[in-house]
Amino acid sequence: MSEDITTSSKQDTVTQPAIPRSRTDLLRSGFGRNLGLVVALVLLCIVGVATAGDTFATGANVLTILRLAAVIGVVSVGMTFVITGGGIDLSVGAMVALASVWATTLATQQLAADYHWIFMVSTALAVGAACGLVNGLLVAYGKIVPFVATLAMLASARGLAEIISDRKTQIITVGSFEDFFGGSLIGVPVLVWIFLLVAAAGWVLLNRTTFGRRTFAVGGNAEAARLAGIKVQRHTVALYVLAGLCCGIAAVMLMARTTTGSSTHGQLYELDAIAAVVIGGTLLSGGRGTIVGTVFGVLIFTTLNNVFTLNNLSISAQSVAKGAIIVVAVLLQQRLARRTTGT
Amino acid sequence: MSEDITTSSKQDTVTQPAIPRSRTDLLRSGFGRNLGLVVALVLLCIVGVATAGDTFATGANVLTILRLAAVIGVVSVGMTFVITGGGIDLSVGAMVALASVWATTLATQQLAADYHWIFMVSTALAVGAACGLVNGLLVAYGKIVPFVATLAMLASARGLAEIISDRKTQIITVGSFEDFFGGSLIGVPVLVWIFLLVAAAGWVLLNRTTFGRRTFAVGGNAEAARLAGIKVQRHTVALYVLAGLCCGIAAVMLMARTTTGSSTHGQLYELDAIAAVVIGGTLLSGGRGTIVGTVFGVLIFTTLNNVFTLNNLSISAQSVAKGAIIVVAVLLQQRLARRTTGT
Amino acid sequence: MTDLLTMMGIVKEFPGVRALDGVDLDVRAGEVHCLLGQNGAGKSTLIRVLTGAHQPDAGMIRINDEPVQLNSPTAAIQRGIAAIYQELDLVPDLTVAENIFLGHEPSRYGFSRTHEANTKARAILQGLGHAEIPTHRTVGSLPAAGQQVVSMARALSRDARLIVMDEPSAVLDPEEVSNLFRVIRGLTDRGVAVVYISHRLEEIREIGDRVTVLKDGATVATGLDARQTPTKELIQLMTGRSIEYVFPPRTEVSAAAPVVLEVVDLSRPGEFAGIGFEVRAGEILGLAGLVGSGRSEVLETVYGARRAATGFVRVDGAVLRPGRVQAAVKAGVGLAPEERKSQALLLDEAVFKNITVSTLGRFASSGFLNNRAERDAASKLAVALDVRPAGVDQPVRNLSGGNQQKVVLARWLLRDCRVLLLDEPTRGVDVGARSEIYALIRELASNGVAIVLVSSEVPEVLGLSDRVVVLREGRAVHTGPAQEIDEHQVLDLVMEGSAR
Amino acid sequence: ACTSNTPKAEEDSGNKPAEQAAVKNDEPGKKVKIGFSAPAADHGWMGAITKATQAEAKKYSDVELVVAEGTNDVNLQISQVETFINQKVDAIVLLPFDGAALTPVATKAMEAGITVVNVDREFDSPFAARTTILGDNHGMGVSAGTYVCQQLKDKKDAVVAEIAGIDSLPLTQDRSKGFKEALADCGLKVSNRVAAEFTVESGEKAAANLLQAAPKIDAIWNHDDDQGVGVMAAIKNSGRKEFFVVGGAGSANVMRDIKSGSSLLKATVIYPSTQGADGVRLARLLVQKKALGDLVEVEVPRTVQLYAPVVTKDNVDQYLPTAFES
Ligand SMILES: Nc1ncnc2c1ncn2[C@@H]1O[C@H](COP(=O)(O)OP(=O)(O)OP(=O)(O)O)[C@@H](O)[C@H]1O
Ligand SMILES: Nc1ncnc2c1ncn2[C@@H]1O[C@H](COP(=O)(O)OP(=O)(O)OP(=O)(O)O)[C@@H](O)[C@H]1O
Ligand SMILES: [Mg+2]
Ligand SMILES: [Mg+2]
Repeated sequence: MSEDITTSSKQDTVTQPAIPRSRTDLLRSGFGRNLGLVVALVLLCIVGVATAGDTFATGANVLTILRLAAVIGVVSVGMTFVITGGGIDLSVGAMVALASVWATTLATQQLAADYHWIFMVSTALAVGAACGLVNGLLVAYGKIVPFVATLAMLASARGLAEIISDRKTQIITVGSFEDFFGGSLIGVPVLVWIFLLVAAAGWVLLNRTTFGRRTFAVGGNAEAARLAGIKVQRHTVALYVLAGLCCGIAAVMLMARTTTGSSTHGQLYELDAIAAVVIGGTLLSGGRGTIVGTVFGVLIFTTLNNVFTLNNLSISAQSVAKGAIIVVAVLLQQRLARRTTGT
Repeated sequence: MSEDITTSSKQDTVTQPAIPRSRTDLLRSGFGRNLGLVVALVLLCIVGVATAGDTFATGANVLTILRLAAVIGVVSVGMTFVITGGGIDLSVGAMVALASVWATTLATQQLAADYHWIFMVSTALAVGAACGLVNGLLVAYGKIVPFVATLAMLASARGLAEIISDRKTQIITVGSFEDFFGGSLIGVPVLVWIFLLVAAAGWVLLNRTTFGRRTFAVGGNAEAARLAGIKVQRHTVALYVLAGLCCGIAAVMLMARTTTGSSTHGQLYELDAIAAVVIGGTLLSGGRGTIVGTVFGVLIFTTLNNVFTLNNLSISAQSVAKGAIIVVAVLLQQRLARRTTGT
Repeated sequence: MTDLLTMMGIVKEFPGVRALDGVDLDVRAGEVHCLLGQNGAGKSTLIRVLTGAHQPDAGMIRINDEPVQLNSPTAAIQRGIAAIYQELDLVPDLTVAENIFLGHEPSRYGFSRTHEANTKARAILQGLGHAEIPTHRTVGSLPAAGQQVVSMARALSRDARLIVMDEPSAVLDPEEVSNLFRVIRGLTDRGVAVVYISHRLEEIREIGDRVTVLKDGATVATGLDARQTPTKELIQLMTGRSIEYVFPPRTEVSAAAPVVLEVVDLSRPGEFAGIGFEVRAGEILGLAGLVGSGRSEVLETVYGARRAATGFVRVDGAVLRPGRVQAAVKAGVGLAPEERKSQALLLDEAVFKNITVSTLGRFASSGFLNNRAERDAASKLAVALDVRPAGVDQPVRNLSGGNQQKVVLARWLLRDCRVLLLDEPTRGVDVGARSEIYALIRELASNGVAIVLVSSEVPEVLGLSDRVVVLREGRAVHTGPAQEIDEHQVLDLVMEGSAR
Repeated sequence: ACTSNTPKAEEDSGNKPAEQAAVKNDEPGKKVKIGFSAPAADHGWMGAITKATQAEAKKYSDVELVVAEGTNDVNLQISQVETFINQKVDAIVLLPFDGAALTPVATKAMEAGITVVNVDREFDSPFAARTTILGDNHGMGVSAGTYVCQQLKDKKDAVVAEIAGIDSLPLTQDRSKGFKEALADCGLKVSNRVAAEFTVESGEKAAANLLQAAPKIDAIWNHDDDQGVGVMAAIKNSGRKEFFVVGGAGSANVMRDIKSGSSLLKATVIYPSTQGADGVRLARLLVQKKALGDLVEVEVPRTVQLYAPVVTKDNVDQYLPTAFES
């Protein structure tokens, strides 16, 4: 029997496409696919240097960009998982708001002041994860379309945040919290470290673990995944919890940045995050996702804002230009990606 | 040959599921599929009557609900086509704003005052259609994901509207325009008539024409549509133009309602419209769409708002309740639809 | 006879693969021209070039001696070319009639004439011997065979001079196939040319006039006589080696072997009723029956993908929780489903990821994957099943239909199952790979796996299984050893109901 | 008695409602049903408006307040007013998202015999409201500019930055215009201008970028104190100290900062968040046909424009009690 197998391996046509395959590898490995994004970002930086060189190319400005990217970046990493798994989460901004409010109530702050700021952080994470859990249960077991389920969460979570905070901006008085999260490590702000860590962990999780592999399967073909023995529903719940957790982290970061918790935090994060994820190359229909692309997407948007501000452009002109630049960036990416694949 | 036919009709297993089949027809006919929506709306009305009977159940209040539904309803009809065809349009609100601004510039109003208000209307329609055309071209020929292409349009169109209007609210001074669109016909406001007409036309177009059939085909299986000789790209462009046109109409309606054109008009209409469409039962992934469902979706949301206003709930509590009600409505619809299909 | 179609030196490159490397094909009016070739030889690609779905990189196409540019499906349709594609190209949410007339809907001023479409569609379906398919039902709710019929009806709905059929018989049972042949003969009598692709040589013999053989994207023989050319020669041309198309010898299943899978009184209203059988370790049980007899449903119910209305399933003596795939998987049951695209494959994922998706745990330590081990294991199976191209890193979408099927099978061969449920495991697989698959299945059985096999090809069921269960309209009408029954008896059994 | 931000008003809407006229007016009268609609509470000041309004209504046993969901969609807000009309409320206190856009429906309400009190963003027709209560956006800009001028009077090439609120709102345009005019008076100009969205988060973002754009700044005017919390967080983060900040709107937080004197925040320009509350009071008076205390005039005036004073360390104690907790 085994000889049958060996006889058929003589088929040398089989080894033929060795060289092109490595090209495909390159492409799939992320570099080729992200080439357009890299080029877009570099172009943006060139524009930045050309128009506001003295301020743009400073270390402080780079850190500013990174700090700005950090919060929405963490949210976008979570969003990448949900979208790759075939869902969508419109409630991220509302979850950030709710988590920030809950973690800055007088009671929580008192606890944090008496013992440790970890109480505030874990409150935020728990709130985010709990909201994510509800989202996940509604989608996976309630069989409600993700768009609708998370839209409902968007309304509810923000309403709840308003009720809890009584629409007041809650100012953080726990000095140790601000000291830790407002600080720097080797010259790089803690917030940026958190972003890097989350992105790295996200990358490993998505690309190097069974969890990630199953995420692709669930998003690519849920029925096939189910018949392949994957617990699709449970996995879906996990994805939304993950997104909620990321929102909890983002809430902590936002609390550190603004020294407040507020029901107005995180407005329109859903659009920003989805835009970053999609520009990065993750398929909105699921089954294909890239953390690296998402990070680039976030950086492009933040750098864009930074360059605009440095140039003192009017907001309206910024909007118009933003639209045009998005289109150009995507077209660029497509052309380059196509060239890499040779089609 | 005819005998062959009879022999092969032995496959009575195939004819066996006859009962479910007719049920399926019922489902497709729209009623069964919309049963849950009808029930949700009726429940909502019962709550309305129970809690604010004297005002809720008056003709004036029904007209108020319908007038509110009219503008977003027209936008949602256009959105239904785009989503059924496998796309999405985030720029609807921005297109409404741009169309309203362009149609109320001094020059246009002068023209309208000198000749006929039709100039304002056609300007709005033309602007909407033109934006839709750009969207369509970017999606169909530029191969940019609809989400990104229309997000770019969202930014650009609103920016442009701000530039044109110089961020000022433009007041309509053409009396004939206000007279016509502010008026009533057989006791029903012109705006509501427009909504009804657009919805009816949309229904016919989607369900009774080759254009509609092809929309389902393009959204359900673009490759199959292409192989069947359908010009998929051209069709996609047409769908976005249609959505743009609907936004133009909505802009006219909003202009009539507010007697203004403004770059702030139509905020978050994209979310409202998508929510109505999706709650109505149109598949976000394309290939399945229902105008009747969309109309119900719009009515549910507007009635909800009305009932809330009448009942003087706390605003934050309204948000929380809204989320819960959306979830309940969808669950209800699913259970009922499932019962109708027998699965 | 003059040549209706001539294709010369057609070249088509995909990134990294030269799918067609100078193919020649000529088709005469009124003939059935068969295309033969291994999985991945380029048959479907050639067809897609012919129908304008792909643009060739080089080569020339002539129709009636007139050079043509087929740069879109529309162009091909206008020249009278219609096709039944290998991968079903239907729109699931449209009705049967709407699918049949997609792109040329009966209409007036743009308004569709539903009634006319339904009437016409009914006529076409009747001509195909399927008057029973309701024209107003959505295609997505039809079983695979029904969808195939709709696909055929669509090709016939155009007034075509040339109809291409890419493995139309893969999901059809013998009865259906003869029905199809009747239709084809009617077409050729009217002077319509048919290009027919199939991996079943018996069919070529029956319906074909001339044969063109493709190998590795090039024409290796053309104009062969479909009836006279010896099978050995055809296989030699296709594969470059000679293969005995035989089933592996059965190994005796001892009566002492434990019963692994036990199905008791399983039923689902409208699908099947009172199904019961036992499979011992090392035994292959075949389920024979016509398309629509409910075989797939039985397998899916055993697997827990559908919930049984009555009855239960026992694996190694323990009752499985009904309606739970998890429970079945945990007990060591595996299902290779019949519809590879919708039920099995992650089309955009690499081949190796598709193969290992059910076995991920084996390549992971505390959740982290060992990519190398994973790829190696997958590669080994891909080579064993002769998946080509052999690189396991490309997306499954780029593989030919038969090779995709092998990937599905590989997934379940990799998993050490106690019970393996195989639904049409060789659908669209070429003769060469087929015998290797048979050997692998038998080897698994002799390692003690209990196997349930569903196939529409009766010889395959009879040749490979130890025992067969014959289903008719959702009921078991015969159970017994495979040796004691032959193809005719099986056909008689499954069709008995048709007399009534 | 109701212009809460004049020192005078502070007294009576503050802790000691002792004034005679007010007492008289406060006596319960005919029941008044008031509808209230405002834009979405997507920032602190707007949230404070609604809260203050509700709190004020609670003080009166004869007032029933119906509050509609805050919205930035004029279409929905119009419908809310229509619903109030259907409900036959006695008065409507309306803070329109866009004054011009709500004018037709407000006119309709007036024609239906409902007393409309326009708050903050002005209608474009005198027939649309019985009374209009306005903050002074232009005046805010002028006050802020004047204060900056005073502080920088000897520095001719001083760098002045501006962090505006939602740029698409006319009120933002008015504020900026006033600021520019006042600066021009003393030969200064705005060298860097960014816009935020009135929220803490957007303030922080805008300020972070601004601080990069301008390596050296002498003064910053920030339009809104709630977004100012974010602005101050960004400033703290940057470690920069070479400038001073002037706020806007006048939140309690900011006033406490000013009072402490240790902050870069040296002053804020008040934009009262009690306009809605004043609206409720006036609506009640109008429906009950009472006169405004302290005025000889027996009718409530058509327009009440509130003053936009500058609050500094010197006078902060006077304003702190009415400041909004954002
Ligand atoms: N879109 C594509 N991208 C890359 N490679 C492709 C693509 N389509 C087909 N191929 C490759 O082209 C070759 C020919 O495939 P084709 O589908 O024509 O084979 P086939 O003869 O029809 O095989 P089967 O009998 O299995 O259907 C295969 O190697 C396949 O992997
Ligand atoms: N999705 C569905 N909706 C309605 N009826 C269905 C559906 N799937 C299957 N059926 C019905 O179930 C019965 C058996 O289906 P099916 O054709 O899958 O059986 P099978 O014996 O496995 O045939 P095949 O070999 O083609 O898979 C048929 O009567 C069919 O009409
Ligand atoms: Mg093929
Ligand atoms: Mg089957």
